[in-house]
Amino acid sequence: MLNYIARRLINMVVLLVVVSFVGFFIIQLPPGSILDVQLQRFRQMSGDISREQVRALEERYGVNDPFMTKYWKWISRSVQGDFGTSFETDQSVGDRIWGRLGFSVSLSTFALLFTWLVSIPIGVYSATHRYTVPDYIITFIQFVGLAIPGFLLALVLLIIATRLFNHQVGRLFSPEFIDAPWSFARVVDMAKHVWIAVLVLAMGATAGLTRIMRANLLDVLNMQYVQTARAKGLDEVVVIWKHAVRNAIQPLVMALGTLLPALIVGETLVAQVLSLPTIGPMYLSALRSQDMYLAGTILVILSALLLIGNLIGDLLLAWVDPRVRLD
Amino acid sequence: MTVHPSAASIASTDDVICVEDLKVSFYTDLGIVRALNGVSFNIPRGKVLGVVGESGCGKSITGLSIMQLVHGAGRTEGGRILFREFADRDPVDILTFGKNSSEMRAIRGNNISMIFQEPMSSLNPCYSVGNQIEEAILLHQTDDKLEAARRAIEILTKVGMPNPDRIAKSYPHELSGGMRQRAMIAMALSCNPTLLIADEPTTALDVTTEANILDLMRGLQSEIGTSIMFITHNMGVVAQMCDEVAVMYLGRVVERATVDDIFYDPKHPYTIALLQSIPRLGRSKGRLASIEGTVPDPYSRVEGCAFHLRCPAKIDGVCDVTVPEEIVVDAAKGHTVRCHLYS
Amino acid sequence: MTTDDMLLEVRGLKKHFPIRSGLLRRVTGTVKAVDGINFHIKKGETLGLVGESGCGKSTAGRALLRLHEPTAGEVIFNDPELGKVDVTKADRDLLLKLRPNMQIIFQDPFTSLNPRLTVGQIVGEPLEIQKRASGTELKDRVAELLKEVGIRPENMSRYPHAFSGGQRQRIGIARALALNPKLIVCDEPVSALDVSIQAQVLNLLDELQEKYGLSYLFVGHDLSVIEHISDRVAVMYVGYIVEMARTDKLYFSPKHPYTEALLNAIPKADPRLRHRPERLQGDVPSPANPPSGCYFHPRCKYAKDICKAERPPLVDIGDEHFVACHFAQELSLTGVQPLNEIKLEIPAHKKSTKA
Amino acid sequence: MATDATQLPTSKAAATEDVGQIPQWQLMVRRFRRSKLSVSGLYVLIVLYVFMIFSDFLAPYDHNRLDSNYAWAPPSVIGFENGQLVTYKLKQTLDQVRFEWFYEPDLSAPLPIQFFVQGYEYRFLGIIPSRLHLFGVEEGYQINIIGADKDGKDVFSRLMKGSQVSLTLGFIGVIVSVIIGSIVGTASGYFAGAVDNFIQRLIELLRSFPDVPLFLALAAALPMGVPVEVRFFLITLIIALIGWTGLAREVRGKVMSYRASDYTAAAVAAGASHWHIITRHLIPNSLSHIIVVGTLAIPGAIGSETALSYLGLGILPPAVSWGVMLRDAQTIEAITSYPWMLIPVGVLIITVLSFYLLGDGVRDAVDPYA
Repeated sequence: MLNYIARRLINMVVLLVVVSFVGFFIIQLPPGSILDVQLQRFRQMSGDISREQVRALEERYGVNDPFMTKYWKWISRSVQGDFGTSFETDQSVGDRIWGRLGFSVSLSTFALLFTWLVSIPIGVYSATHRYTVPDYIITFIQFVGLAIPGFLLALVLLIIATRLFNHQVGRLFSPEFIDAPWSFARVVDMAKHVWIAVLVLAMGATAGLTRIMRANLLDVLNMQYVQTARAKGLDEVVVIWKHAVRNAIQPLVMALGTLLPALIVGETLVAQVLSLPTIGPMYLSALRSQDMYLAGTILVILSALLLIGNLIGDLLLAWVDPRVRLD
Repeated sequence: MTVHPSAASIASTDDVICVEDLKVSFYTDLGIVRALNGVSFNIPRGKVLGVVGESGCGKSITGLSIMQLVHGAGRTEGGRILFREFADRDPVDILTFGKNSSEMRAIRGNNISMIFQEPMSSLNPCYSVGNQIEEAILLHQTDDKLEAARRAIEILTKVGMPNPDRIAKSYPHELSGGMRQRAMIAMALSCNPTLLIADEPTTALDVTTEANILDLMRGLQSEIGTSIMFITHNMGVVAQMCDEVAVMYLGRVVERATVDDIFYDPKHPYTIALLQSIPRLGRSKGRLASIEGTVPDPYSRVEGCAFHLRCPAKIDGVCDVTVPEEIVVDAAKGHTVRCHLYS
Repeated sequence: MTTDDMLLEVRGLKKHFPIRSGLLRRVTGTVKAVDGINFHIKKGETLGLVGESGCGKSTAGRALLRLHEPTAGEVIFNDPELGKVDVTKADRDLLLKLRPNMQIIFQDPFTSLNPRLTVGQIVGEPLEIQKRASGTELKDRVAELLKEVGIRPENMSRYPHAFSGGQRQRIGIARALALNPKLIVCDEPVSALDVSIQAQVLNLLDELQEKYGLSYLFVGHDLSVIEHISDRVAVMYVGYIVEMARTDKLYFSPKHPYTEALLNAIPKADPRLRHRPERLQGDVPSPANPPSGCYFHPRCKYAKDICKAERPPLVDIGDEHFVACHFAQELSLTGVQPLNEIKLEIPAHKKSTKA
Repeated sequence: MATDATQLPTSKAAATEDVGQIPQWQLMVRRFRRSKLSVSGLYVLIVLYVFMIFSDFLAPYDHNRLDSNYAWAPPSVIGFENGQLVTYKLKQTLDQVRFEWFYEPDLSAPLPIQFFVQGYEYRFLGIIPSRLHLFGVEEGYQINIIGADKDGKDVFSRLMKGSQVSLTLGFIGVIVSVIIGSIVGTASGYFAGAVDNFIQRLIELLRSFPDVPLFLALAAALPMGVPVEVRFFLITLIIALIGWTGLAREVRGKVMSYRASDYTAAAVAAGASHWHIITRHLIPNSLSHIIVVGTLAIPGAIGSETALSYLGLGILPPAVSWGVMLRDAQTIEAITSYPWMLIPVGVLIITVLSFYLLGDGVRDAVDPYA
């Protein structure tokens, strides 16, 4: 077991190095840089900039360095926890990212909880009532859920919330709480705002997982040990929830690892619509303005999350299913 | 078709189970499969009844019907299954209980239990062996968890597990096929059932393991006095294990007799052909007598005697028209046969 | 050209599978599925290879056809044209020439036929591969082959899903016959079939052997079937042959304790022969981690100290009876009792009622 | 001689047709037909694609034709007067308070709808030049059957033009990724060993990137200011590049199981070449699975294109796709005041839904026990 984790961790580090390299390469691909935007702004403000000033800026941002040097500067500093300075705002990349990432992770965790709480019972119901009208309805709703773009649902919910309940949603906090220190009232305020985002984020994943749960449970229900459990005289409810669901849930556990990072980045569009201060919109704007250190860092962090998520998924699976031996 | 209760199926107080004219069909996408077309037989108290037949003859469905475990597409369309727990009690018709009714659940695992063919897949991989045995004990016998754990270890010892405490804590995948089948037997016998239905319990095992499991079942059977319905396709196993035999072909019992009569005085052409076609150990080489043709496909309906398509003694105009009735050949020994040759 | 009546000689055949584990996925062990076996098959003869699951009997059958690449050993095949050739060392071209003479039939009739091809395509495939026939010639040959195994040629355009297990097994046999082989490896060909169908297929194999002078390596676990079909039988235990002899010798006077235990374990199809001899305890050891010395010693009631220390070689104790046991000459073991012949006849109906 | 095992009648009520003669794919078609929802999904898709093929003919105007007189014009009112279909000229008034245009059809000024009119020039199927359009009204006026946007562009014409991108880009992207995935997966599963190891490492690396961010990064790296066709091609490539890994893994698994099958062993025993085994046994058997995975991947790919275009990283104006059109529908004001701007969203949802239903049906038909 420890052996397995050690092997996976080494593998992860190697992958992260390669990912950071490839990711950085992709991100610095577009011609031009944030410097051009910067210079534009300077020119508008102070009319003219001297050649020396430009050179100083270039020096500072390392714009004219060869690719390997740029990469090395960035990665060596990143390892020490210094992700460099964002071109756009002159703020430390680290500071900007951590705050938003925190929101993203908590938002996605809520969404994940919601997904599980909803998709497992519905999947179970759907599988145990196969070919009945409710099953068909659930199936249809699932497909509609998959087909509706998240941002649209966000908009519709936004309208419903504003028009029907006269309730200002969108954003994460009411204006009076934005800079307030954490308190119970602030948490309540956040919950009031965040439910739409959680709902929208969870929708697609819920539809998908319900489908998976249904299919798996149908498989498991054909297994001999389910018949054994019935032959013992157990109530059908116990047969399903204790003996069948426990086995059918494994792919969901495995999906857990990939789902969290998927949700974190999946909210990009939704966050745009709801103006949430999460990592997605930030990544997008960094890409647009070719803020390569910021974008690169986010990409690598998200990859790390994905890899960690996969590892957690595998470990959970080993815990849920005694057959999975990790050696 | 009229139903004649045969001599053997008259519900005697000595029978634990008396199945009468049981009919089960499966409604599938490809058509209706009439799995059981009026199955009648009885299982005497404290005896081992072998149910033999080739695949598709309905032997497993019969076992599952007694447990009311036939799934989804299968429907019971007639007949009775009378179960008499004790000789001095009135029989109950199992088919009048709902599949998931409390009455049925009180019988399952407690009065009638079942073991299956695949020891590899009949235990839940997520729970320890001990846990799965205790589950049945807690359900039917006691509420005391410690007592249940104690009894589970006791029964594991009884089925010849070398290290019962350790086995109780291990998971199914850590055990070999033979060990798992022992664990299944332990689970099935944990509540001292009146009847044990064993659906090909040794088919998936190697010969040496099979021999051990058969010895174990025979030993426990004479010790506890449980009646066994032993479903198998292996005539050798029948000869070694059973007291009485019911031979099935296409959803009907075609011959019912004591094990000696089945092997030494078989009546139905199918039984005879079956015995002739098996290579027997220690018999001189030579051509095996084989039954021509194959079992008709399950979606079709055969007129008359189901075996007439392959029967060397078929009577034209009779066998392909009328379904033979159950004929008593020897009332004393309860030997019956469904064949026009004996009418 | 050789006039030798030896068809196949297998010497020291091994097939090991690596086990990888640890931090760097290094090979930390091997599963010795087949661990150095020797046997031969004469022309027109059937050698039965019997053993419990996991003993390596199927792997051996496939390794000698190079369906699994053998780890070591020689497989000398006496080809009618090329003479004696070591199959394990044959290059692509030579192998292509050797293959038609060595064919295989499989256990599972449901997975051994490609569901997307018609019966005609399946049976004709070997002929196509070897470029032996095409067009109408191919069709005629396929029809002939199907007739040979008892399938009507009209079924050529049908797909496997339309056939029962026994019929599919016949189709598999027709495919193996297509190239006029000398040797057919029968990998448990009847163990998935119902008893009545099993007899049909065994009879078919007998007839074909007689007609074409085929040799069979018949792999199986059912000792009754093996006894019926084989001239000689080899018993395998954990990757190794422990006893090999003429069928009647092996069954009536076995010399290896494992053979004895196997024979005793078979449930006899005769209720008057009910007895409970001493049974073999314990499980078959894993070929990844076999015991020391003679692999059978932990379960053997006759085992002595030497059995723990030394693995006995397979030696000829006379009359082509090979045994791998330190005490082969000393032990007196019980085999099969000659069976009470039960006279059974299907009662005939009075002819007068027959139309 | 062996007895004829097939001679015996298996059934008195023999089926009128011989099921045994029906190849597997036909049995699959039959199973597919049983699923009503999936079949209706297929029909909807056929209609959508037929509309796409004739989109230029059906669209009355060029998708970028501006007309400030029709800014935010609602769907035209259609009437029936003097034996012909008519619409009406619009009375445009400005709401001085909210500064919004208001339109009212002038019922006294009917505009006959003309059929098979000459309009802007296009190339049918990209080849045949034509000016023919199904319908239109008198020059100087506009008919907007599903309204107009803020610049007075006809939403219906844009919807039609947009379908040319939205219905093909994701589709082609998936086809490319299916081709790459199948080839790589087959090679990986069949040759095993070092080849397999290398491919598996590569896939592992690609899958270590979270797909959406990688997708965005690649899209952002696309050169600006290239012709629409080039951009279309590049985005297709991105979709293919990101999608193939999953398919390659699945195909590899299937190929490995088919390679281990007894019928493959029988072919090897007869001396078959790698090529023979791959083309005769492995690909035909994997094909149905590949089709299923492909069909189920299309809606995702369509969604990806839409999302990219919506974010301004995909298809860029002046070209139009449904994703581009969504940008106009992303505010509460647009949805509440000009609900017809949601019609493209509706069409998108129906398309994606139909693909899901189709894919689900195909999967059930191919593998009825899964």
